[in-house]
Amino acid sequence: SGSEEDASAPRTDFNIGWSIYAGWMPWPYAQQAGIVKKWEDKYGVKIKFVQVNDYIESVNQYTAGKLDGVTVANMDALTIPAAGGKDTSAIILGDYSNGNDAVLLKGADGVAGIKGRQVYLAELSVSHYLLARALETSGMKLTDVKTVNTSDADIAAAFASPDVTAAVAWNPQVTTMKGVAGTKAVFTSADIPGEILDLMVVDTAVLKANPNLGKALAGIWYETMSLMARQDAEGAAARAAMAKLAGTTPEEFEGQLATTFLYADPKAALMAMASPDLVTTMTRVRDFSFAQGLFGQGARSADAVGMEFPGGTTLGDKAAITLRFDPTYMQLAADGKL
Amino acid sequence: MALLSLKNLWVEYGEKVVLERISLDIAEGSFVSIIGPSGAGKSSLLRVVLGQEKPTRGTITLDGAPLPAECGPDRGVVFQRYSVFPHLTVLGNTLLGLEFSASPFTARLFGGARRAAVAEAEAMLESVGLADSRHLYPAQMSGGMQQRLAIAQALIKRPRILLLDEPFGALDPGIRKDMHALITRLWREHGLTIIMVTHDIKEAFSLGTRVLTLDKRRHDPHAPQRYGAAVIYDLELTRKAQQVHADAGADEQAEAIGITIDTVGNN
Amino acid sequence: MALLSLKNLWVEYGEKVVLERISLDIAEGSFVSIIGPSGAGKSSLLRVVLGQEKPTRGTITLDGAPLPAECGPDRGVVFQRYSVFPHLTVLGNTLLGLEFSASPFTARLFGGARRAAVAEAEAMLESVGLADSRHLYPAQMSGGMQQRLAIAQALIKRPRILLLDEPFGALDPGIRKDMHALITRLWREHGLTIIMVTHDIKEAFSLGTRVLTLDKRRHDPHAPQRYGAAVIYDLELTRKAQQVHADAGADEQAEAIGITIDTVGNN
Amino acid sequence: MRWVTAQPGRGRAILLGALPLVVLAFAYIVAAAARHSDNVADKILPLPGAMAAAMAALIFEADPLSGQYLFWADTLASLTRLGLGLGIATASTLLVGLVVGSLPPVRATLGPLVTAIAVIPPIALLPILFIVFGLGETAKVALIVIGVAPFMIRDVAGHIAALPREQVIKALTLGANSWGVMLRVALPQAMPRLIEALRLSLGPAWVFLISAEAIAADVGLGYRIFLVRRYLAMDVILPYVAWIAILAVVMDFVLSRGSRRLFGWAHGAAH
Amino acid sequence: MRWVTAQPGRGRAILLGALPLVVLAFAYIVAAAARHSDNVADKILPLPGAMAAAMAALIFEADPLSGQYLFWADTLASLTRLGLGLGIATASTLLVGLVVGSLPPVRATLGPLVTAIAVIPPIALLPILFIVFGLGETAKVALIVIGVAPFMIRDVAGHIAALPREQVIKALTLGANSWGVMLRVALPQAMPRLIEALRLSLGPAWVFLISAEAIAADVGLGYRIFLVRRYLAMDVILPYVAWIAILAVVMDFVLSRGSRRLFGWAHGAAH
Ligand SMILES: Nc1ncnc2c1ncn2[C@@H]1O[C@H](COP(=O)(O)OP(=O)(O)OP(=O)(O)O)[C@@H](O)[C@H]1O
Ligand SMILES: Nc1ncnc2c1ncn2[C@@H]1O[C@H](COP(=O)(O)OP(=O)(O)OP(=O)(O)O)[C@@H](O)[C@H]1O
Ligand SMILES: [Mg+2]
Ligand SMILES: [Mg+2]
Repeated sequence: SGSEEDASAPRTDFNIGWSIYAGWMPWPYAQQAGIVKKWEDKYGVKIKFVQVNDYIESVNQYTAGKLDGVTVANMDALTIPAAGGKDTSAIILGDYSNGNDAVLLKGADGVAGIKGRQVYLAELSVSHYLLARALETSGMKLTDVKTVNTSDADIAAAFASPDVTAAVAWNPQVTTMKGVAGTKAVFTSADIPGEILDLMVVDTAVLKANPNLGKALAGIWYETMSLMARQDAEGAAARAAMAKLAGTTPEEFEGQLATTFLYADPKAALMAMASPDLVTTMTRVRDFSFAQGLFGQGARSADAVGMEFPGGTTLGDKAAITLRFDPTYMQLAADGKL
Repeated sequence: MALLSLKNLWVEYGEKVVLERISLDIAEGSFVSIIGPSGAGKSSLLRVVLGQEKPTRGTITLDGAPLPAECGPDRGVVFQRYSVFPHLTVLGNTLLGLEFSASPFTARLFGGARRAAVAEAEAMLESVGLADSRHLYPAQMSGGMQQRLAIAQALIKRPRILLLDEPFGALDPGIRKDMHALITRLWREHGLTIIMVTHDIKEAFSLGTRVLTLDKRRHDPHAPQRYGAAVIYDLELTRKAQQVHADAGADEQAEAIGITIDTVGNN
Repeated sequence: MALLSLKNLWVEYGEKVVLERISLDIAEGSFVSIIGPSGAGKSSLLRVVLGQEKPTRGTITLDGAPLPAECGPDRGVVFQRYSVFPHLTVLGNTLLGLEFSASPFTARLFGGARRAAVAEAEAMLESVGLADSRHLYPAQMSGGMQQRLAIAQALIKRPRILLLDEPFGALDPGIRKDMHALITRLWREHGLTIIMVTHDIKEAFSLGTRVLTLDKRRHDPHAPQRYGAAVIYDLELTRKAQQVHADAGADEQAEAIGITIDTVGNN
Repeated sequence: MRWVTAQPGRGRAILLGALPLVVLAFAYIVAAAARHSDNVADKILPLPGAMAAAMAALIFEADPLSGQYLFWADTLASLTRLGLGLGIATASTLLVGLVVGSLPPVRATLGPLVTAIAVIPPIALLPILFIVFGLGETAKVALIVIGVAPFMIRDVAGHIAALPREQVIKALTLGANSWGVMLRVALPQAMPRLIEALRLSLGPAWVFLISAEAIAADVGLGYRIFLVRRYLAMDVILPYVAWIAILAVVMDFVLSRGSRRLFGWAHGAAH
Repeated sequence: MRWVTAQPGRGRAILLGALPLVVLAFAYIVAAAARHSDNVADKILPLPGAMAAAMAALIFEADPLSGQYLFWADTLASLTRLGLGLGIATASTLLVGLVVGSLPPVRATLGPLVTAIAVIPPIALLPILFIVFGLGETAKVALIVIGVAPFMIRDVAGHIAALPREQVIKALTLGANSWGVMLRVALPQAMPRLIEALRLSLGPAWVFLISAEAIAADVGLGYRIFLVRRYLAMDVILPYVAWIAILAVVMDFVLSRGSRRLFGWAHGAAH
């Protein structure tokens, strides 16, 4: 990988990690469909997309410096690399979860039914955040339920067990879990649109030394987006290929896309990133994270990690900014300058 | 009728013929000594009679009925390499036989029954000279002590047929004499039938009522494995059991009847 | 000066005193036979001289210098329970000593050197009567064959000091006589120093130039472990090596000098 | 002294044994210091001070939510699961291993099954395990049992089957029936090997425990490790792993001592 | 015939061995049928037909994207990793186990380290492992090696250390130096045990392989199992697990046969 060497030196070979999620499947598809090759040639870089089956591990690997960039949710970008002192830039706002994450209950119709139950979920993940938001909207607190940490790989199987009556998960697992008799999604990310964001983040130092990496990534992403968004045979073929890569059927994958709000148009993504709503969302996320101890033992306040937004707005410790929402490359795409 | 009867017995290991055409009738109450050169197949013969191995050909009958394939308490054994149980003390090894037969389910004895068995075992250990060592484990004993333990272990069961494979090989002359007296006494008191392999011709003649010599009849120098050993001498001794201790002259007796043991090519 | 010199040696296992106050000088080229009752400590004495075990007290010097704690090719051994290497064939077991010394790095021989060694090993096997069995593994051999293999394995190295623990116990008289001749020849030809434990008094006297008897001097009936064995007879035989085969009468000789071995309480 | 016969004394052995561990610890500190000089907030190789601080909170401060001292609660939960799992595995090894090892017809019947179970990776079958055992404590204990018992059974049964045939024959001539041979000959001689197998299984048992706790749990050493892995809190993970190693080494030591105590005959140098 | 001495013939042994596996398969079909009569769409226990259909696609149809036959690509990738991992583990066991087992001073020095490594659950260290070895093949192979080698080393070293002391003494009197004892006495007698240890390690090796593939891979049997686990596609998982079991049983059989072939002296019944 070479990322262990000086990050601020220019180079041409990069590793980008990805894991299976509806909103991230365009990346491996672009690789297979030759889109990556095209942009690599254009900007004189080599980008290897590395699949990491375990999502958390992909982010850890990025934090450890083994990957130059990774696909990640906003909350995890904050709590893993950024809180770990790794200066990280979010250069592409890919989508927000619009129902892909859900609180599932057996034998209950509303969030109120969750009180007192054992809730199986990947603790400290966006699922935990979603649960907190669900409880909050119904006037409950996290202490009103008992959480059981469950690995995301096993949660579908766990939910099939009659023991388990409440769970929080994301797609594709949610689709599978809804198949269990008597299950209802009582709260989904569609109830809090724009709060669970899926990003492409890269190491800030690497990006600074190699702006071509950012350009190539943006080029790849939006070319793939436009292909994917097409409602014709070619678009369908692309989506079917992604389904295959994700190990599922085109029908199920379409279902997952329906609950994913893809920012296929760079202008829309730019608007979302520049909107003050993002600051509000990130404030919520970091307060939740801090309350859960995700900033580590050393953090004394929610301000421990500094964030920067388009236009110079900051949140938290200005001296220790480690998460930057950087619109430069989406702007180039929007301007057609790639 | 013979107690034990072997008919045209062959023992082979792969290509190698070890015993060929062994036919023997052994009468109840007899004390059969087997001598023969090293590697002749003496131990193999005992293993077959014991039921540990199956002969390649031939039959063995016990009391006229085919010998049960597995061995049981009717046959006792002292193996050539005195194998006692490493996890039991001297006393434990000696008690084992009593415990097995007394209680098929727990295979242990308790209370008075145990005390009686311990007394019996200690008496036996006393007569093999191991009374002082009753709490040692086999690994803490000398070779001769292990051999005596193996003898005590087998004798305490007083089996109908007792198979002994060089039982006194590792013993000094003094203890060996005691063991001779012990085995003769038990043999006479309980009417045992004993088959003993030994290398001591004097011992063979002084203890036995019959002496068998195993050796090869034929030898093919180019294929030494081709022919097995057979019984080449079978001497019924006319002496009575009571005279057993008159062992002086046994050596001369052997020489007189012309036993010389061929040592070539018996492996 | 004595080749081997033991000074006030004690061997104890925990509480139990096995050997006490053993002081001995063994001259180069002598053939020392050790006899004594079972459990007296004969094997223990050999183990100490071999360097396998440390004495509890006392010193051993070899050529005047303290005996090196570990054993090496200067001392050869045949253990009481003939232990040969189970993973090597008869030939492999016999070759091993030649291979070790010839090539310290690969511990193997190749080409002409190997052929010469094989020839030497086969000659040795011939003289112990195992030539036909050269490709057998120990588990496929009889007790006596394993014992002969152990002898061949030790003899081929012609060590300065050879320690033999009942080396001929499992052999029939014929082969035993051959072995006696073999060992006497090698002893004379190579000027070996031999210490041999045996239970055969005749053998002790006919082969040895000196006979030691190990036994307890004192015995405490309430604490049998309290006293160890010591050298109670030490007979320098005046016979010359050349007369060794005149073994007739050795028995009478022993009896004449009044050796009777105490068998009580030596365990 | 020759290397093959040199027997270092007790004190020296302890010293020698500690050496590589000390070297390892030192190497770690050097590496960690190097990383921290590059990035003070490095999470991958925390400095000892950071680990001490992180652990102090878990060891000495009650968790505000549950009121528990997390470190101790984790340890207790994990040890309970491990103890139960290993206990059941040991008991079933004794039973099945004894029967399979001593009775050839049973060996022929169950041997292939045991082999098949031993080689099937239980984590691959988790969904079925969930259905059968649920997601509670049973499932975690069951995963340990399924993970280590087949291995132990094969090892112990193999050892029993390899006992010299003379011993069985001897016991039969002493009046034993098959049951007697198992009880008085095979079982006692299998005991030291059972303990040996248990010692060798400690590593795998911890692996399965941690995997089980990673899958679904709310307390336990493995739970904590996998939970804090989400934010790469190596300052908690490393001390936890070290603690697991210490616990396992202590168990190993106790088992090895216990075996020497109880089955001295199997350990004394025979001659 | 007594049970302890009964030796079922070859044909009968195969029959007996197949019996429990057949019973198990039958029990599965009954359970699956019962679940399907409740819920035709049940995913947990698929019927044989569904499994055959799912597998046929993976076995016989090339993946349109990569042009690979996924089942075979997975098998090849996993077997390569397993082979490499077990190969390295075996080689290092031979080396370290031999040295640790035969040289007491080395045993005193490295024994505690090996024990410590053996009992540390490598799963807990996965993040570190992937950081040290990267996301490539190295990390997966390394996990297998770290997972099974310490166990194998302990087993083989223990076996060597327990060889009768007489053998070492005997070799020294035959002129061996320490190296000679290791090479000609310890090594050949360790070989059958090494194979035995390797056989016992097959199960754990698959566990580690699958765990590693679950985390970072894009091809492999474990990867596929974890990939489709998200959709609870037991119709793929179960045949994959069965396939792993078959592969492992075949390896086990080959090893056991090989050992009998090469080291007959260690298997023949001694008397
Ligand atoms: N490890 C041990 N622990 C306790 N006692 C032992 C140990 N090893 C040997 N002994 C005792 O030492 C004594 C001497 O044993 P040794 O083997 O030297 O006898 P020996 O003279 O060779 O007898 P034999 O003629 O029967 O071979 C025996 O009484 C034995 O019980
Ligand atoms: N498993 C085996 N494979 C091949 N040959 C064997 C096997 N077991 C024994 N033999 C051979 O059988 C022959 C007879 O062995 P046995 O042990 O019966 O001899 P023995 O008469 O008792 O000799 P000894 O007096 O030396 O004890 C020997 O030549 C031996 O090599
Ligand atoms: Mg014999
Ligand atoms: Mg002795």
